[in-house]
Amino acid sequence: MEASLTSYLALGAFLFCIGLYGALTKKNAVIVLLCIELMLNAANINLVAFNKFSVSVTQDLTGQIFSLFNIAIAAAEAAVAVAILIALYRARATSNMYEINELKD
Amino acid sequence: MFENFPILSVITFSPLIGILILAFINRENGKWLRIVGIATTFIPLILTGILYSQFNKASSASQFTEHFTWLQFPLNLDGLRVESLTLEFNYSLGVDGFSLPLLLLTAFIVSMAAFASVNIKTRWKTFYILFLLLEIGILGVFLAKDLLMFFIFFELTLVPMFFLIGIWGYQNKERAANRFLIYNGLGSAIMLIAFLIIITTAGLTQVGDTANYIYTGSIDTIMQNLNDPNSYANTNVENNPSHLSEAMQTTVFIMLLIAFGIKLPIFPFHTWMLRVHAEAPPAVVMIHSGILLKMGAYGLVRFGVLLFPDHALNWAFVLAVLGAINIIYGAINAFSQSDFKLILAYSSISHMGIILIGLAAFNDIGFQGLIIQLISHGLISALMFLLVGSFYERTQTTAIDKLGGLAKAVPFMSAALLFAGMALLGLPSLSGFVGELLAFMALFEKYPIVTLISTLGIILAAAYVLRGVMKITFGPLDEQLQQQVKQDARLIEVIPMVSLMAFIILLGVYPSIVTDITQATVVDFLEQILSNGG
Amino acid sequence: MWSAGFIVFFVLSLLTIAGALFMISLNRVVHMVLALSLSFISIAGLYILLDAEFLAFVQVLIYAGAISILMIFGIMMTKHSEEETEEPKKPWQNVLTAVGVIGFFGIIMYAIQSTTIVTEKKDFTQIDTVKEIGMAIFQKHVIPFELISLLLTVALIGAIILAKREEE
Amino acid sequence: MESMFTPYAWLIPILPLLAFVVLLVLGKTNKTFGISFSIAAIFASFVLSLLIFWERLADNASNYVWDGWNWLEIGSFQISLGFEINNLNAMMLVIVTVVSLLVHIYSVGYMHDDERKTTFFSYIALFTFSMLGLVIAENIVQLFIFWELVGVCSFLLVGFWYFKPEAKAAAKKAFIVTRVGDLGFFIAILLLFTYLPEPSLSFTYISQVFTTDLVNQIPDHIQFWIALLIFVGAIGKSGQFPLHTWLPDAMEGPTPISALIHAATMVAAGVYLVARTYDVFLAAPGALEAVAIIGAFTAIFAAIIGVTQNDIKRVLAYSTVSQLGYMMMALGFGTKLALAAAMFHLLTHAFFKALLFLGAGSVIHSLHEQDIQKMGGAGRYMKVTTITFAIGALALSGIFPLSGFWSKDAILVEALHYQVIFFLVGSLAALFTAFYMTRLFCLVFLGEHKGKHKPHESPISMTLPLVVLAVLAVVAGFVYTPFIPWLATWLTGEEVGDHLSWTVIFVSSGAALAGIILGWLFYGKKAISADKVAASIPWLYKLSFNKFYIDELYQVAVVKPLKVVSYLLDRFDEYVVDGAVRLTAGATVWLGGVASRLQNGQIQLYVLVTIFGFIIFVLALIGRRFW
Repeated sequence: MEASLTSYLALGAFLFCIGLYGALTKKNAVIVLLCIELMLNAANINLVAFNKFSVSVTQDLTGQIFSLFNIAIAAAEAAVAVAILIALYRARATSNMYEINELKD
Repeated sequence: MFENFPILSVITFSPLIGILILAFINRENGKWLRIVGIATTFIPLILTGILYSQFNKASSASQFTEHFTWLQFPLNLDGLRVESLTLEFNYSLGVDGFSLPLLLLTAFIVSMAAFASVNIKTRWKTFYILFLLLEIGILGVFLAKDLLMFFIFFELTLVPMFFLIGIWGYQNKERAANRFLIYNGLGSAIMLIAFLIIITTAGLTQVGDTANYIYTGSIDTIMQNLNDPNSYANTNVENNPSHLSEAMQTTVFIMLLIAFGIKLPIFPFHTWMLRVHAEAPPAVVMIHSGILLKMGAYGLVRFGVLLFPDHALNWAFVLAVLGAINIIYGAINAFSQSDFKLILAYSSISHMGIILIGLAAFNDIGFQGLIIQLISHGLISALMFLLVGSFYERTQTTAIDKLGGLAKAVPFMSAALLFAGMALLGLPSLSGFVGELLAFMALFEKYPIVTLISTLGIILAAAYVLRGVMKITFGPLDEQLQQQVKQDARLIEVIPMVSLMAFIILLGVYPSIVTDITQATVVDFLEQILSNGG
Repeated sequence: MWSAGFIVFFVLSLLTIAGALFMISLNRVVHMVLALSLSFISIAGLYILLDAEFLAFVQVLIYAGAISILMIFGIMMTKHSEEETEEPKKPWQNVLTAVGVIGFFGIIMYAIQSTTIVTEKKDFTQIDTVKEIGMAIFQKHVIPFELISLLLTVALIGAIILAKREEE
Repeated sequence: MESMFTPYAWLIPILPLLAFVVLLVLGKTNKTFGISFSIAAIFASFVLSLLIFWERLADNASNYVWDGWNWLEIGSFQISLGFEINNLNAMMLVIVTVVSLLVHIYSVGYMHDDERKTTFFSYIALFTFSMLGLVIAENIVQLFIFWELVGVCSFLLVGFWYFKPEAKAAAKKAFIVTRVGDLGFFIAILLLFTYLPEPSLSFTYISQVFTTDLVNQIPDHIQFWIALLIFVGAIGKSGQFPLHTWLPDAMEGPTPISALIHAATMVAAGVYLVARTYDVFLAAPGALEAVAIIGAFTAIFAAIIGVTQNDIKRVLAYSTVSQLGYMMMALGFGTKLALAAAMFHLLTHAFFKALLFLGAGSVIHSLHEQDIQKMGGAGRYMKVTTITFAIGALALSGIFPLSGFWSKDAILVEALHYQVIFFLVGSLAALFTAFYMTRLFCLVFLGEHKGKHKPHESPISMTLPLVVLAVLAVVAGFVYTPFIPWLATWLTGEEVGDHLSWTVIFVSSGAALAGIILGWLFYGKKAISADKVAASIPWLYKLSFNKFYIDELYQVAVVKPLKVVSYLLDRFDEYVVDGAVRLTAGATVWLGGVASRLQNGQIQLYVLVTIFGFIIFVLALIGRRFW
């Protein structure tokens, strides 16, 4: 038995859902960020798996390059997000998601 | 005389003159604000008087019509094999024998109500501007010849009314204003949906023989299309989006019935109107009870009945029963109220039932009864609420248990109240009787049992009116009231009271003054209803 | 019989999921980060399995290395009650989220199952993937690459500004 | 003979209307002028009525109809305002104008000290206008209009002293109870309008339909209902059982009003209405029977109540009810002669009952007292009043040769021809009548003076009408005697044969004399103690004294249930109809609350909602595939 594309996609979906659950329930903003990273990784797995398995004429590596870009953006996002968290923490003295409800008004 | 002169537009928008002048008067200058406010209402009154004198009573068609296209939206519907499709908003005014009496009533009652507005104590400027805006709306409603125009004017009455109740009313004014707006807004929404359905089906017309089509809200076009068996609305072929099926027609008719039934009001949509009657200031209730309720009846006849005559005829029995329920339910409820204003509010419900009775008969006597009842109730309720305002100003209450014996303190006002009461309970020789007589006569042939039940309202009316009026004016006068109530009606109160009384008598003694105007139109209406609805 | 590749895939998948689940369920924040690092490294393993060696290195470097460290810095910069000891205030929200997420998972699985994708297992062992990637980035995808670098720069400057503002 | 004055008959009601307007405009500024003007106006009406009456005396003068003024015209249906003069209403015109004139004059004295006397005069002017309009009305709608107007005038005048709670209650009752009858009349009009072959409601046409074959176009039961419902109107106005309760209470009004409205004219309008539409009744024998039975019952019923009442005006009021019952009974016999007899009794009754009321007013004016138990000995101080009152009482009792004797005789003869039972009831009622009138006379005018006020004779303006009416009460009877039945011939237009019946004369005179003697024994000589007799039949006495508890019955059967229903409906309106509205509103607000709680600013929740939205969306998309 071989690991097929479906296996990878299922793994990606599962990781994504765990990440999603965490992102929606965790109180700590940093953990929420971690969960989002996990979701991005799940997507990356999909991309790489598609790159490996999909039918194409040339042996290009677009899926991997896509993942690379993804990682780069994730890094940028992480940096900005942590910066925002720190700024927010200075302003509100909290990193509790439940207390961050600026959207309310 | 008015061949090239847009008299109807001038009438409708003449209160704008007053609004402009008011805008330049200092807000503290109550005296001048009042003078301008009251004087302005006489412009439409005089103009409608002139209109009346020029009106051709023998014709049933719309007169003094004005028509031009106001807005055009080209619609791009690729699926349809047409060259162009345009949505057209028309500015279209006209007056016929059905709207003229109501127009005269409006101009008259608004002037009288303007007199009653002297006991407004605050924010005169805003008050009179809103008041005049309201008048524009009402005049427009009765003159509009286009569905969308009608709708716009109809809505135009809601907004000023909302503020007039909400700012100058009594204790629970905000609630009343909210209730008013929500109910009427809901009714308007239903009306708008119904209108749009009508416009997008029956409003579709071909321009000449070209492949150009327009959607229009013009009542004449729509009626023509609805009555023409070959029109798009009546052609049931596949892929005809403009087909107005039987089921849809029934739906639209019911929607219109509900929309205007809220305004009229028909049981069980009446509760909003009780609060408005109880909370709004006298001048506003005069207009509300005197005219605005009539807009419901006007719309019901003009759109519900005339556009869908066969459905209206099918529903005649329902209308009659609703009328009977209104009459009896209103009368019995009026009997147990302790606030005089609520007695009058329920009595309005009862009297609106008579309108439905007249309508349900679908014959000329019934229609004439309906119109006379509209006018008559407008006059009587205006007089009643004028008096209520004057009494309230002196006694600070309208609870009948706290009043009594005022005939001694204010004999003129008490006599006027008794007079109004007599008119309300349908005393012959006053206007109230004529409408009742005609409506009952008209319906009796058709639904004798319903009519017989409704006639019980005559006795009940006597009971509740006398209970209310006599508690206020008869009996011993207590010390405290004697201290409070010193001055009988002032001249500015006497003028509108006497004018209203004069018209109530005139209409009662010589009802032909109204039936002359309406005769041709009513005959024409009936012909349309019976020929298209049979 | 299971092939060796599949066994490796299976083990790595288990490790990844275990790491993710640990992150969700652990109490201490630092432990969470460590658990997630396990996931990241396992994913790097998966990449190797998929013949994406370069990506695997990048994954270890950036995720397991940089981002995890960044997060730990983030945790340390903001004060924490260290443990998520207190009960979540809204249990119904957790339940609802679980329901929603499971539903979502179901939908995705349904989509995966019901989609027929023609697959072929390509062999990347003949080519030098690192070279190929470099060629592709600097020839074919040069503009996105430049944009990404710009974005990274902007993000870094922005992060500094955001985090620094207090001192003014 | 060429009619010279008849075309101007419209002036008869218009003159009092003019007086009303003048009084209204003058207000309290010039009292003397206003009052003089109104008396002059009514006098002019009276003269004109007399002239018209005189014109009608000519042989076979045809009915004069003028319907030139369109009140309302809708399609083929039209109602006009006009007038019709025939023998019947020419007679009514004279009765109304003469009584009204005398009451006007009387009121000058009676209301002398009342500060609102101009209002009073304006009301009676308005009433006279309405009553005269009613009499000459050309069609039934017009009659109904004036019918209601007299009702309102009655209401206004009963409640003239509005500050008295009793007057207020009485006025309200008078209006509402008669309105019940009016409703019947109104429905009768609706029936007529619906079932008449042509949409015309003029009396001429109605009479034409009901006397020719056209009547067959109307179903029999409808004919019956039309007649019966017209009669219901008459019941209300004429105070017949069971709608009689308002009339005794209406005595709260000033006494001249009781004489004018509640004795002579308005209450007789019911009788007049039946007479006016007699052709309708003749077509419906069932309704006629009902008229006879109700009339007879009312006659005896009210007479029994009259025996025990203590208020001088209430005794007279019940007497009025009883006498109107007499007239109704006669109408129910269904012959032209009976019609003539009823109208004859109406004529004589108008004079002697007005006389009695005015006499009572004179007594009240001087004694300031209405309870006959507290009166006595007034005869010594008030000669004119006493003598005229005695004449009135004797006329009412039916003593030869006063007018009451002849009119009662005419009715009883018809009763005997019709059914004996009615004759017996009539005679019994006559006995009771004589008895209570004697009781009244004895208690008021004989015996010792009990009050504090020393009685004095009333001023000339009050005694003059008394004298005039007394003369009329004596002589009016001679227009229709068994020997010279001139009135019957004139009214019915048919030659009336000999209808002398000695049985009737003996029995009715016997009954009247027996009543008087009994009354004298009880109250004059005090040979028999009234209390003892009352004590021996306590239930009957109690029933009579409490007016057979009819008022109480209405309270329990009508007023209370109406109040309860009204209260319940009010609750229904508040909690069910408005409750439904509030429920809707509340539900909307609640939903809004729930929705706004979702907007708590937490992005996690928002995303959750998004996910659910996504799931629903996808499910819908998938679902469509299987749909």
